[in-house]
Amino acid sequence: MAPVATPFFFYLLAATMIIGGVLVITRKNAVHSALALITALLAQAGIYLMLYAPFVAGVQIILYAGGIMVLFLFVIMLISIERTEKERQFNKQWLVGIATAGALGGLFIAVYTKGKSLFPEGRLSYPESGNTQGVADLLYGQHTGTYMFSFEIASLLLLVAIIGAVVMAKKRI
Amino acid sequence: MDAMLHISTLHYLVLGAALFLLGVIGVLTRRNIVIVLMSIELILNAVNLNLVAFSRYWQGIHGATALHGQVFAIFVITDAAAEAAVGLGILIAFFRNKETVNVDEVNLLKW
Amino acid sequence: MTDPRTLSPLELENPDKTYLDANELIINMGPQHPATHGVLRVILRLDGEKVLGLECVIGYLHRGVEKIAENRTYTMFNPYVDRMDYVAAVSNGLGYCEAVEKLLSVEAPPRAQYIRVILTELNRIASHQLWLGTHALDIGAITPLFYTFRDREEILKIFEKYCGARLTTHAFRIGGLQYEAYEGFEKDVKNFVSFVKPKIDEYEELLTTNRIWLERTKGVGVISGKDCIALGVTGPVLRASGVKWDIRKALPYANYKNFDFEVPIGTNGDTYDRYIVRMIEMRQSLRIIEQAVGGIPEGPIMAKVPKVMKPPVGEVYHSIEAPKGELGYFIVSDGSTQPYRVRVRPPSFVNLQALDLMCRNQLVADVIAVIGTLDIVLGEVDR
Amino acid sequence: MRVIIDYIQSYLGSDQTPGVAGNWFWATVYVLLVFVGLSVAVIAMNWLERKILAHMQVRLGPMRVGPHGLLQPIADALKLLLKEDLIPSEADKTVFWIAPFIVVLAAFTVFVVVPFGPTHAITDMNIGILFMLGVSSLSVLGIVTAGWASNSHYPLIGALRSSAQMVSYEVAMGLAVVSVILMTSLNPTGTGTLSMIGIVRAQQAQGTWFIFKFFPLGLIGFFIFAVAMVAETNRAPFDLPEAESELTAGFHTEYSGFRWSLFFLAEYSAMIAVSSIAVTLWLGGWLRPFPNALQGARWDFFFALFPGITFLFLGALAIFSASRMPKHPYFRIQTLGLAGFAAVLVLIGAVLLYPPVSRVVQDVFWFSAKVAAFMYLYIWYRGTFPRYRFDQLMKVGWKVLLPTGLAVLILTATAGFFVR
Repeated sequence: MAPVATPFFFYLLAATMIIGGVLVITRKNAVHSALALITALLAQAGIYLMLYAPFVAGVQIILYAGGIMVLFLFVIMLISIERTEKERQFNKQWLVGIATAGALGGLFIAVYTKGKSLFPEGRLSYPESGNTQGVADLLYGQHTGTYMFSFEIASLLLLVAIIGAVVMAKKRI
Repeated sequence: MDAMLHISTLHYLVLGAALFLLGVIGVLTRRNIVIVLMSIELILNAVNLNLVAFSRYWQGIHGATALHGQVFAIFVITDAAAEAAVGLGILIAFFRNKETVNVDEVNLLKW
Repeated sequence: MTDPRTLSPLELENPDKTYLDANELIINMGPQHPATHGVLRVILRLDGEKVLGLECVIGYLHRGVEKIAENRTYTMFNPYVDRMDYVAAVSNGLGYCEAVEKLLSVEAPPRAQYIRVILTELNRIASHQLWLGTHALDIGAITPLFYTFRDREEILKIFEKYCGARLTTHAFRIGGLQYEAYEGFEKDVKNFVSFVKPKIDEYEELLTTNRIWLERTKGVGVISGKDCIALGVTGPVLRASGVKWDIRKALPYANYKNFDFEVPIGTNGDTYDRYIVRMIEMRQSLRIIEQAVGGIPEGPIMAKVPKVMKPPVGEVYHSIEAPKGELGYFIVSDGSTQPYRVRVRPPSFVNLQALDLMCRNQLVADVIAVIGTLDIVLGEVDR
Repeated sequence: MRVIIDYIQSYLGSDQTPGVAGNWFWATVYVLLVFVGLSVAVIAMNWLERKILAHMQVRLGPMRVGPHGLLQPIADALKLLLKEDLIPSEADKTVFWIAPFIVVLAAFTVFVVVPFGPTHAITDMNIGILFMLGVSSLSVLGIVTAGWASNSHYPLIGALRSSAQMVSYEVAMGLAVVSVILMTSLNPTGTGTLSMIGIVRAQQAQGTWFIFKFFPLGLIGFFIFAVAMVAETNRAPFDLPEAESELTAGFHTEYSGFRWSLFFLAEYSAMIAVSSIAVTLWLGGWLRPFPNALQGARWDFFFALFPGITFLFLGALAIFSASRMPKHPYFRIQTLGLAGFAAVLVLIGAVLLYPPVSRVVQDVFWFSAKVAAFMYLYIWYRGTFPRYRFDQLMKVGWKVLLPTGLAVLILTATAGFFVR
């Protein structure tokens, strides 16, 4: 990819993500929020592609945008939203929340201005190739598979989540 | 201007921090549980973004096989799927009993 | 089985809550809906896709046929009955004519009886073909519809040649027939019988062993024979539930006792059995037609009936086995030229009452299948 | 000017797709070609579906607009564009407005990685098949939001059905795809690939289409995919989200005019997209039949004749039909039109017979021919099968396809382990 395009796409995708994020937390209607979140997630998949993480991007699209968000939409449709739209949208301690978030933001700014020198401005020589096989090696490789055990644990976590969700959502078991 | 045009790891980190903050604001201020859950997804995604950006940074230092950040991002996505499933399950159970989706009306430990 | 009459299918105090799962969803199916066979409106109470209860709203096609009868002479009313079950107009005419004949104590001559039986059985096949096509269409198989319409056309051609009309035939008159069978009538009917036999096999090839068809129809809309009798359900629906009740055999009318045919019955009372029963009925009708067309006697086609009909004071109930079930006419005469009261017992109307019972705890898609399998014609339900 | 021409020419003779080679000009040309080709394919498919279905059902289908109804799709498109675009008053207007575009975007974006030939793809992605599955799964979002935004019961039920259906069948679909990806790792090089072009090349290297690999495992995997893809595209017998006899039109009940036609367009391009996946993964993509058994210049020449001959045959068919048109003056324009159409077909056939052209077009032709076979299957299913009920659909997805898919995956892995 031509280097000129990189900043353009970065700022485009970043702006999409930020706008999407703002819409998520401000919309009254949960479906609108979900759609904004989907846009943000897709933009993030684009950012992953820019970071040469194509596999994560693919997983992001399939799992997040295609799976989790469909689940969200499904649940939003199951429950009534007409009434919640007319209600107060923010809780009583919203001021405290904003203040906390502001404090956290201040912390971030402090950290990033102080620690800026740790990141040498991306002047390193990054390998520009697909690395799906590298990820697979780390996950399942015979000798390099550092995360094989964690992967199995993750599958167990998913199983527990499935059972938990069924128990929670089913009216009569 | 050069710093703006040359996208470095820091740019991604700042973007991640901004998303994280948006998520935190959403979690702390919204009443609707669905939107709170979505804000949690935003937070997780901000973390993921950082992880992948760090992974890229490490590839520059340690070579093309330093992909631990990406693997972690995949784990986080798995976790997000589990969290969404259970969270929405709880939400449905809650809604069935209380006919509301507002967090501040969850004021009973048992019903 | 709880008594269907004590359960209210719908509790409409909480109308229109769109919460699935948490609460119920109320859906108005029809009156404008592709699968309600006309203008039937069904109010469904759903839990997700499960049907908790339903209520039929009818009357969108009400024309007051029974009231019209009170202001028409017996002869004048004859064409009106064709408009009730317009799919099986000949059967309607037969029932009415025989009822009035009973009132007048006349009997149609044998030749007329034979031609009547042939036309009625042809009409039964036509009605069942139309049922099969639309029923398959409701379940999602779009092709049988065109095959059945193609073959039904041949029957309509025979009707057209015989009396000039295709749908609302007005083929019979009180006391016999208006028209002599046209030249080549017997040949046409024989040709049709040999033409349609392989076609019925063709329909069965498409559906009878089709896995999806079996899954969609077996165990769907089950109704027991006892419930059928309690609700007054008749016709193929009753027979599919294992009750051997066919008025052609039980209370023979016309000259059905001269013919040899079997009454098919089912065992499970589900949609598949009703399908099989109707398919066999079509074959049995062909058998009756084959026997009848070979033995049409010579003779007059009209009994001696007065020009101005004044039946003696009294009342009569006459019922026939229409394609859809027991079609009954209750006629009260006050001795004048017009009936004092005509009451029709339409099979579709009575069978429709079983819909709620058959659909409880099934899915929305099954409601469509059950409406199809009941084989209702809204013209007859609303009259 | 010189620079631009050089830039354009620099790609010619490359053995990479324009996206990989980074050539913007050709990438744009390919995007336009794919877009136009897809639109033509959808229009042709519309006509063919009506005609084939009609002939299956002993009727004629469209006959009035143009000879043998050839112009019917265009007339319909015009009608839909000129129709009033209704938005229900209680609908969520923004979402109602966006939903069809989500579906269309998802259906069209997929074609970025579809390999019509070794170099005839817009781009070749490292994660090609993952990208295809992911993006095609996005269309469910459009359907769900369309159903919800209509603010009406039937669309809502249709949307709920479709979301459950598509998410469930994606699982089985994914398992079948993974078994193919395992097969690609049996290359001499020993590394598997997710790239669409890489998968076809793997079939070339291993000398067999993956449908015949580890017989019958490949066949079963293909079968699972073939069932799941019908469910994914909401076509009969899995057309529950738009079951017309139950939900009038399902999720697009409230849509009309242009927006409805977008759903239509998306449905057909999604059909082509999933068929392309099936063709690429199991049926050797652009490879001609028997690329290994029947090698040599003579066989190459023989198979290169097929595209031209197909078009000549279609042209001959059109000429035959034109000769059978009624001779009445009323039909003169239609006869002339059909003859003109035949002439165009014959001309295309003749051009395709010219060796340099036929060499280039071959790959695309074989790919399209295989996809066309799937399109015919879709129509055939629609003419034959009744519709599944929702619980049965779920049963098929979770209790039949998923366990079978898992078994195929495990057996493929085992077989691959021993072969390696």
